[in-house]
Amino acid sequence: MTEQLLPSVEFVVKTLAHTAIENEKYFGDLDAVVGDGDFGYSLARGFELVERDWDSFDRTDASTFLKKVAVVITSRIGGTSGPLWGTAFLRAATVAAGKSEGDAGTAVAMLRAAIEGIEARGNASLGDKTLLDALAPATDEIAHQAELGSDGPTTVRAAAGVARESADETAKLQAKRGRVAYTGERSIGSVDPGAVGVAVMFEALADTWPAHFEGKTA
Amino acid sequence: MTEQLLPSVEFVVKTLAHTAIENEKYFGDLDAVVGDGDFGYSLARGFELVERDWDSFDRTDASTFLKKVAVVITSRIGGTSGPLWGTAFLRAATVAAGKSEGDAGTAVAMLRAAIEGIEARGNASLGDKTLLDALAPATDEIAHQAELGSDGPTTVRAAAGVARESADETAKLQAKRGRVAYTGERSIGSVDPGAVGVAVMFEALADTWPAHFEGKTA
Amino acid sequence: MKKFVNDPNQYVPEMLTGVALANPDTLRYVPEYNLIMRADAPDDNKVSIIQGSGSGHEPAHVMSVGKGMLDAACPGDVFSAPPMDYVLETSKMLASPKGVLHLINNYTGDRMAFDMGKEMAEAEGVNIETVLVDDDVAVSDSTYTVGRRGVAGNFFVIKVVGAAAEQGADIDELVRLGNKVNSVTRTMGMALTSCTPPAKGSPLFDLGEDEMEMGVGIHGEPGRRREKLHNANEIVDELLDAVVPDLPYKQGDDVALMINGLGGTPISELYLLYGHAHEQLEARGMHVRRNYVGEYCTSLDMAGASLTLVKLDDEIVNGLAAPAETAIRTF
Amino acid sequence: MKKFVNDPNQYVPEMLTGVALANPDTLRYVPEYNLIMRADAPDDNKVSIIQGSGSGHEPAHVMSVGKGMLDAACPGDVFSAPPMDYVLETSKMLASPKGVLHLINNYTGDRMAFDMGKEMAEAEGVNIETVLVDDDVAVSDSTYTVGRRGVAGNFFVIKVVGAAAEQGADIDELVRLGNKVNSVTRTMGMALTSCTPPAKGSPLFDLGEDEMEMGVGIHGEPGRRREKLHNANEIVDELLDAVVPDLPYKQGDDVALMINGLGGTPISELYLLYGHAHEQLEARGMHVRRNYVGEYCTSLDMAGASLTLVKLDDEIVNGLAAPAETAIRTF
Ligand SMILES: Nc1ncnc2c1ncn2[C@@H]1O[C@H](COP(=O)(O)OP(=O)(O)O)[C@@H](O)[C@H]1O
Ligand SMILES: Nc1ncnc2c1ncn2[C@@H]1O[C@H](COP(=O)(O)OP(=O)(O)O)[C@@H](O)[C@H]1O
Ligand SMILES: [Mg+2]
Ligand SMILES: [Mg+2]
Ligand SMILES: [Mg+2]
Ligand SMILES: [Mg+2]
Repeated sequence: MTEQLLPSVEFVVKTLAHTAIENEKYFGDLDAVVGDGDFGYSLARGFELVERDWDSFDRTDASTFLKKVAVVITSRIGGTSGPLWGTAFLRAATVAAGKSEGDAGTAVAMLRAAIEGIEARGNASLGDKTLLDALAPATDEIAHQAELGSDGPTTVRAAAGVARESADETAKLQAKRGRVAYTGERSIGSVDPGAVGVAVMFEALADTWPAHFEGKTA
Repeated sequence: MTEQLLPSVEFVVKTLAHTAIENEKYFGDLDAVVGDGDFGYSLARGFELVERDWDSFDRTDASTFLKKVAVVITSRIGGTSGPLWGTAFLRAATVAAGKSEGDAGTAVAMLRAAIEGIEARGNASLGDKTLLDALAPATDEIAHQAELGSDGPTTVRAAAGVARESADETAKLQAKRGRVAYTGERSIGSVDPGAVGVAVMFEALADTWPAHFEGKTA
Repeated sequence: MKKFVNDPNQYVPEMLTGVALANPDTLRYVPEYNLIMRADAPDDNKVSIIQGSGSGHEPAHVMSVGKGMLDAACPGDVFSAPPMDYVLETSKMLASPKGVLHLINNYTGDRMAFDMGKEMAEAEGVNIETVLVDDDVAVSDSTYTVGRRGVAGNFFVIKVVGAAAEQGADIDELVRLGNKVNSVTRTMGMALTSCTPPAKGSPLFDLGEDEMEMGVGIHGEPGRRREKLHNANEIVDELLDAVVPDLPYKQGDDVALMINGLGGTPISELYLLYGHAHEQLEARGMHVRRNYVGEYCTSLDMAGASLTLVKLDDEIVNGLAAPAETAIRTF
Repeated sequence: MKKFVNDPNQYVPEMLTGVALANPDTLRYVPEYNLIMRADAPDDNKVSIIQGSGSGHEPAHVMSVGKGMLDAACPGDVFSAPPMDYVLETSKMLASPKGVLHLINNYTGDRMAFDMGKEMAEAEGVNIETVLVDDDVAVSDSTYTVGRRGVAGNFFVIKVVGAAAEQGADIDELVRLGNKVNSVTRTMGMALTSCTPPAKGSPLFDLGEDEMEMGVGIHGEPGRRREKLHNANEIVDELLDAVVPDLPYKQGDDVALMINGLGGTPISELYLLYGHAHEQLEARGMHVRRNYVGEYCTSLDMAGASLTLVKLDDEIVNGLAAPAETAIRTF
């Protein structure tokens, strides 16, 4: 199940970018329920730049590539999402440093680093009703599937399922971080836009993964 | 058919005041169709003052009384209506000067003077889509009924009928005076608020006249 | 009705109370006549400048009282010309040996109230002259109407005449100046939404979600025509196409450009409009020497804007650049 | 959407273009970073004062650039903190030997962008200090949130710090002053309607015809609670009851009182609110020594208002009374 790391990373980033741009309105509407409505806009504008500069990114290795993506996102996305997502990509890049191949374990290590980055930057923990509440359980599921020896498509599909379930579950939580936390109890009852964003992105990966890596996976 | 002039004049003014106050919203809505919506408000505020100061008006004779009413209206009603209605009352007062009794002929003379006052103050003529287009034909009808020898209630009812018909007819006219004239052809299709106001007032007089002068009319 | 209001009948007095309380040292408030006047007026060495008109256009005209601007304003109720009595009493209280100037926005009601008030004040010995403001190109001047309406361009007449009065100009000179500024000033406005007079409690007219009203009056009167909603640049172009050829403003002209908000439009949008209008005028060979972006003459809470041009010469520029104070202060 | 807009993505740049064209002599515009800066900045003898925050709050903060106010503003998109890059580049361009002061409204996004930008600019040798503004009493300061939000009270911090910077104060002195003004400033706002971000094209939330939102945030975030619509005086009383006991402001205090419009509320209504607020404060034994009525920090086209109190001493009054210039001029 070991693969070239750069093409996989490129594929993932491209899918995330595409998904962010396609779902601008949906993500924005989610943020408008109790937030300020700009989550879709911020993400779309940032990933548009990623798409625009796509060909110019240094592709020496996966780590360099991810760092370039992180810089575009951190520098040019405003709102809370720019620093958070940029930090996540940067931390993932650090884990990828020196690696030219990777497997599910590599993915889990990169995602865990991203999660720690978000926790540190946002001063947030699991259960605070943020994107972490989808990203962390989905990452755990990848680790679990790896233990079971599942193939790529199965792993990603399982992670997407968990991400979606967890994102839906955020509706029960009271927000403790971010703009929505100001509203206190009134945040209960609606899902966290960041968590749903993560779920939608995992689902997009699950939908396209088999086609892309056809024949390449174990 | 000759009567004491002061009580009749008092009755008419009281009825107009009551009608203006009761119809504030209706008159305002009419003015909002193509105008600025304040006709009902202006008239109601002015006639409220007339009601408030009612007992204090000098009642030496009908003319003095009407002059006092004119001063309240001219001084304290804003918009176009203050000067127009005030002038009308003032001119009627002039005709009533020196008279303690009056008949339908007196009423016609007073109304014609009021009409001339409005024409002069507003630089308006019949057909310009103003209150004149109800007031002038109604006045002519009073003269006509007087020629026929009709009694008071019959005369007022006939005048009210003509006023209403004429007010309805203003919908066909293009406004040539007042704020509504700015809209040009777009004024066609809706009635003139001033003309409807006159009709509603004549109808109120027709409804109350018999009760008030029961037994006193020929 | 989504408005801050207590008793709609007290809307204007309560607003004036606020203006007076916010300016205790410089303004005097006379509730009987809705009168806001400079505390130091009348001044024997200065013509007193007075304006009336209906309320609902704030900061016009009651918040334009101050040094180098109006000496007094006696507004009527919302969208109603002041009663004659207000004009009379205000003229008497502001009487100066140098005279009193009535700056009148050209509406039937305003003209009647000021005509009657002037006649009666003159009978009591007050010397009064009149300048009419009628800058609105949306209305064609016909023999039928009282003529063009006075709208946001009013600001420029007040500012230039106010500056000259402050410097001691005689009343005839002020009449000349006022007429001159008015003669080179043109405005056209448009509405994205209607407005809601407090006493009515509902919008004056209905505009569809995809409609706008071109040439709207500042009392919510319908304008030239109702159109499909256009984007900001197209709207500016349409306003310019109505205003520029009217005087006409020509290549090489120095102009002042005003983008005036009608009450419900945020200043960010006004600056967006300004940017395009400025660029278009420069592209047509005019030079925007002074600019004004904000609310000068509103129509309650109407979303919309008007565009005003003034053809400048040194005399007008000096008047516009002179210092002034008003009842509304940012600092 | 009833707004003046072309391409929603170009809303902020087009507005900034308008601001720049309206102030050709005094401001410089750097489109890459949404940067509006004083044309004469940086000044070697003056600390440079910078603010970021999202757009949609105009005149805050980009129209507060000018002598005695901000030296630069680098706003993000509508309601979004600026990207870190803007903060970094603005800090570098405004670098002065006397230092750069970041005036940050206390929101997660703003703080992250400024924290990261500060770190990176410091690495390039820029000396930066920070003052946080968090005047909103609607939000209770808990361990969970980033703390109170910065809203209209921001103006007072800018004004006092800006005046001191103009007089050559050192950066430590500015930090002290800024923190001091912030510590005596409290605000609470409420909305009559929602607002419509251009990129969203529809209102951020729904408010019934008979409802209002107490303690609303300036990004359309819901507030403390939704209530039945009250009349103007009752609303003022409710705002005062939230603001006054918070510091608390006490009998005998000299205060500045601001009634800030949220964008869609006409100035006539703001003065109506002001009148009652002024009277109530005086009735509670406070003395309103300075007043501010108008738009200072808006939420796009939201109808609503906020009430701010500042406890005054001579140092603060001097800063507030000092002359200043901004990008928005009435004359
Ligand atoms: N402090 C935080 N730590 C981690 N995630 C956060 C934090 N604050 C917000 N988020 C996430 O970011 C999302 C909102 O992003 P965005 O709309 O860009 O932020 P803003 O509140 O500045 O408008 C939330 O749905 C949540 O998932
Ligand atoms: N110049 C005029 N001459 C005669 N009547 C007029 C004139 N202008 C307006 N009116 C009458 O006054 C009515 C409107 O009154 P009002 O609403 O008080 O005036 P405004 O247009 O100042 O708001 C019209 O319906 C019309 O009947
Ligand atoms: Mg958001
Ligand atoms: Mg009317
Ligand atoms: Mg009117
Ligand atoms: Mg945001």
